[in-house]
Amino acid sequence: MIKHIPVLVQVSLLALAVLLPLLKKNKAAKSKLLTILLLAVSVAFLLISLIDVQQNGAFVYNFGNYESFIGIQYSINAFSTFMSFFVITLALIIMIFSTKDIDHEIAQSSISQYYTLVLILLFSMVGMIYTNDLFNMYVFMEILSLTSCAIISIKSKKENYLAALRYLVLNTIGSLSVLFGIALLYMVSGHLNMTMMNQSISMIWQLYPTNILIASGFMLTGFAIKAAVFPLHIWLPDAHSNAPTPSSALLSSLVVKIYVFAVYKLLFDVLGRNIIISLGIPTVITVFAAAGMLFGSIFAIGQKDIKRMLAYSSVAQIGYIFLGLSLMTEAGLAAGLFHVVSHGLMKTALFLSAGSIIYYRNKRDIRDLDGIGIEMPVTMVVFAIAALGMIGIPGTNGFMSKLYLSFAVLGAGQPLLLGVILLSSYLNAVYYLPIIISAFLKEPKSKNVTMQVEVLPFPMLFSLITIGFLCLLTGFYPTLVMNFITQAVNLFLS
Amino acid sequence: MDDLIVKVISRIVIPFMIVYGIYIILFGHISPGGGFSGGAILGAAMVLYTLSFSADVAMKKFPHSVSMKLESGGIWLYIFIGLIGIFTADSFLSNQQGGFYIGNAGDLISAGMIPILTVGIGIKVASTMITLFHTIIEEEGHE
Amino acid sequence: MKKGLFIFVLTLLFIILSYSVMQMPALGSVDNPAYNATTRYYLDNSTTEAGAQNVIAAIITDYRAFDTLGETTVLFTSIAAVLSVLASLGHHKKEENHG
Amino acid sequence: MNDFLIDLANHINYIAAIALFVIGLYTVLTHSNLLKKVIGINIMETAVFLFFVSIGFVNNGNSPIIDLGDLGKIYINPVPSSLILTGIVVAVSITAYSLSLIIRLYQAYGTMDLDEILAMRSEVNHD
Repeated sequence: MIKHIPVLVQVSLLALAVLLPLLKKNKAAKSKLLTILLLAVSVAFLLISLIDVQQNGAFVYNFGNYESFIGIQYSINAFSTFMSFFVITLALIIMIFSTKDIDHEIAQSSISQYYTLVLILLFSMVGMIYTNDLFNMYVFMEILSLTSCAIISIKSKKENYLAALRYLVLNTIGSLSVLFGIALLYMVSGHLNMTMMNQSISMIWQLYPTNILIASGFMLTGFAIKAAVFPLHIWLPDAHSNAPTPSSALLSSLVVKIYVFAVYKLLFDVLGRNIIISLGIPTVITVFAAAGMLFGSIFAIGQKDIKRMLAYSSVAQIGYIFLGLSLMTEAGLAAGLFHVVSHGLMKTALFLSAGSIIYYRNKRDIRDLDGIGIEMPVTMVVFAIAALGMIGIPGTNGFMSKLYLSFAVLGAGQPLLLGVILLSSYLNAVYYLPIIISAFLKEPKSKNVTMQVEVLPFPMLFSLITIGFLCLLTGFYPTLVMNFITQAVNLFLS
Repeated sequence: MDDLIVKVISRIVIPFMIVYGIYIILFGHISPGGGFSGGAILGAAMVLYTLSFSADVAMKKFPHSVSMKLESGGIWLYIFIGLIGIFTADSFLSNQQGGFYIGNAGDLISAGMIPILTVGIGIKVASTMITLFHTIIEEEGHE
Repeated sequence: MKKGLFIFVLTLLFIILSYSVMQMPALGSVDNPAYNATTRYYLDNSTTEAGAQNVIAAIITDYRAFDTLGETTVLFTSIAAVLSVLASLGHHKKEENHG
Repeated sequence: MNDFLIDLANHINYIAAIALFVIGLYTVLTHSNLLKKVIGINIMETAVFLFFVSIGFVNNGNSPIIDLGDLGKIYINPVPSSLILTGIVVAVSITAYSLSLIIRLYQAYGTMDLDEILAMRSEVNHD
């Protein structure tokens, strides 16, 4: 039965999502409870699946028992089991936070709908991680883009409608580019299964080099729009800053990363490393990644709204991931994937603590945060841990991913990029450190504030502390994550 | 819109549309058609009804609570059929190996799970079309 | 001005793409790479294996049935999304706060 | 010249699809009316569908409904057609959702023009 766990987990997410609208009394409370319960059970089952793959090796799951070139296939290996475990665990933490926070953000009648949309979002993300079929990936990608817009527009404000519509338009253009690329690849390979495609493309790619080049150009552009790579990030600040806090955390730490996984799959599972290098794609990615690392941070410096600043910071961090990817070496790919995990944790911590500040004090402006560390010590300690990680202070997971990335850059013989990494870290310090300093060291504007633990609802405190702990844990013991990522990278490069 | 000619003609046309839609869905596995096209025709019949009579009348015939159940029911049917495959053939969504009755190609009752899923899809597509149309037209009414 | 720039860039894109499309496999030939063993398998076996004369029905609801589950989910999502946008304010007009 | 024309005739569907794609992209990029942007996206979707379905076309091929009496028939490639069925459904869903967003935006701002909406927003921010 263990081999069915990924499919069963995924299908149960969908089954609960369609159940929620039919609930009668106490819709909101029941939806929250059922979602949390299902996610907790899913985490347990995915852990079993992860351990099983570690012990008994990877395998493919054929739907309907058809052979790989006929039906749809899931590849269940170290990469997909670990990443789906990571995604669902992080989603569970965010959802525990959301149980209290969401009451303040959206109308009571749409809370149940919110959880329906989140469950479908998770369904599609898990599907995109597992699938080994290019068209199946497109279908999940469309579900993902619809739901990720819907969890923004559910907060019934006009800014949200505009942000969601712009996100939707760009997302759709991205999806169409990807579909166009799939059509071009299907035209020459005649397969949709990634393994079969790789085999036939490696045989015929010299016959149709333009096809492969244009297809990879279209698909990378499409994924770059969705993953907010630097010049195509224009939708991201509006979308991520206007969304309800749990949605911001989900979008910034998970949804964007799923498209990074899609790029990994496209480049290494479908096309193969040799073809990519001979087409000259890595150089292009390096340029955009480096530009994103610098400009994302520069834009973030000028922001006054805390959530908007975090959104721009995401643009810079996506640059780090793509920089690791573009090196095309084992160390580079591992550094990129490690940063996916560590940035997911850090950004969740930052958004959740920013959300707590908004929930508790209703302050969004960075200049109003003087002395907030005395009013809300737990929240601001978690914020400080994650922000120091973003800057790259030793002991945090952010430091470890920058260390891996620096070694990878030096190993690939491109010391110039090391300068870019250091400069970007310096820029991160320019906008994160003032917040920490003013929060803990400046006098609060209102007098008679005494130091005491803030009275946040228990679920919010619980998820803040958990995520802060996870940030430190992966900082001190990076091998916990790196162990799986090394296996995943070996799968991609084999 | 309140027009006698439109009302009378749509009263005549709508039954034919519904029968045609059901035919397209049921014969999806032996002739051109299937759940999506048939469902779209069924949906179009109801849209015509809404347009020629009024949105309030149509919404009484097909209220949101019914469409909600059809939506969820369609997906549950699909998942349930898939789960049968896990127990009988050790794989999600198995048809022949899952023990469904395949029969002779060309018969109405043949092809295992294909007609069942097609009917499910057809109902779901029809109800989606109608709900989308009703929701948007309802919003216009509030103006 | 902006329009002229877009027209220029997009015309360039059109010319480049059309030029490269000319080097792709021709339209309608049976020797196309896409018309391979997989396609023949579907055409030959759908009547016996899936029992359906309509090959497209066999593909979407049997061979690639999981795609269609995703597809019905897209329909469900669109309903959920549209209702979350349109139905929410209809009953809560007063809760809207401008700011 | 003759070779070029033959090449052109052999790829005419693909070129038409690309032309539609570029027209759709132009509509999305230049028009500030949101409804026209959605129409542009629909044109782009049609272009990609045309391209995909053309891959499956075979000269003198029949539609892929197997004729049990005549086994010698040639059929077109059924895979692209069945994939595009999925694509069409996705396109409908996206159009419906974006239209509902546009209805809400129109109610909030009183216009469907993106430039005007952005101008209104920046005025609010400056106050």
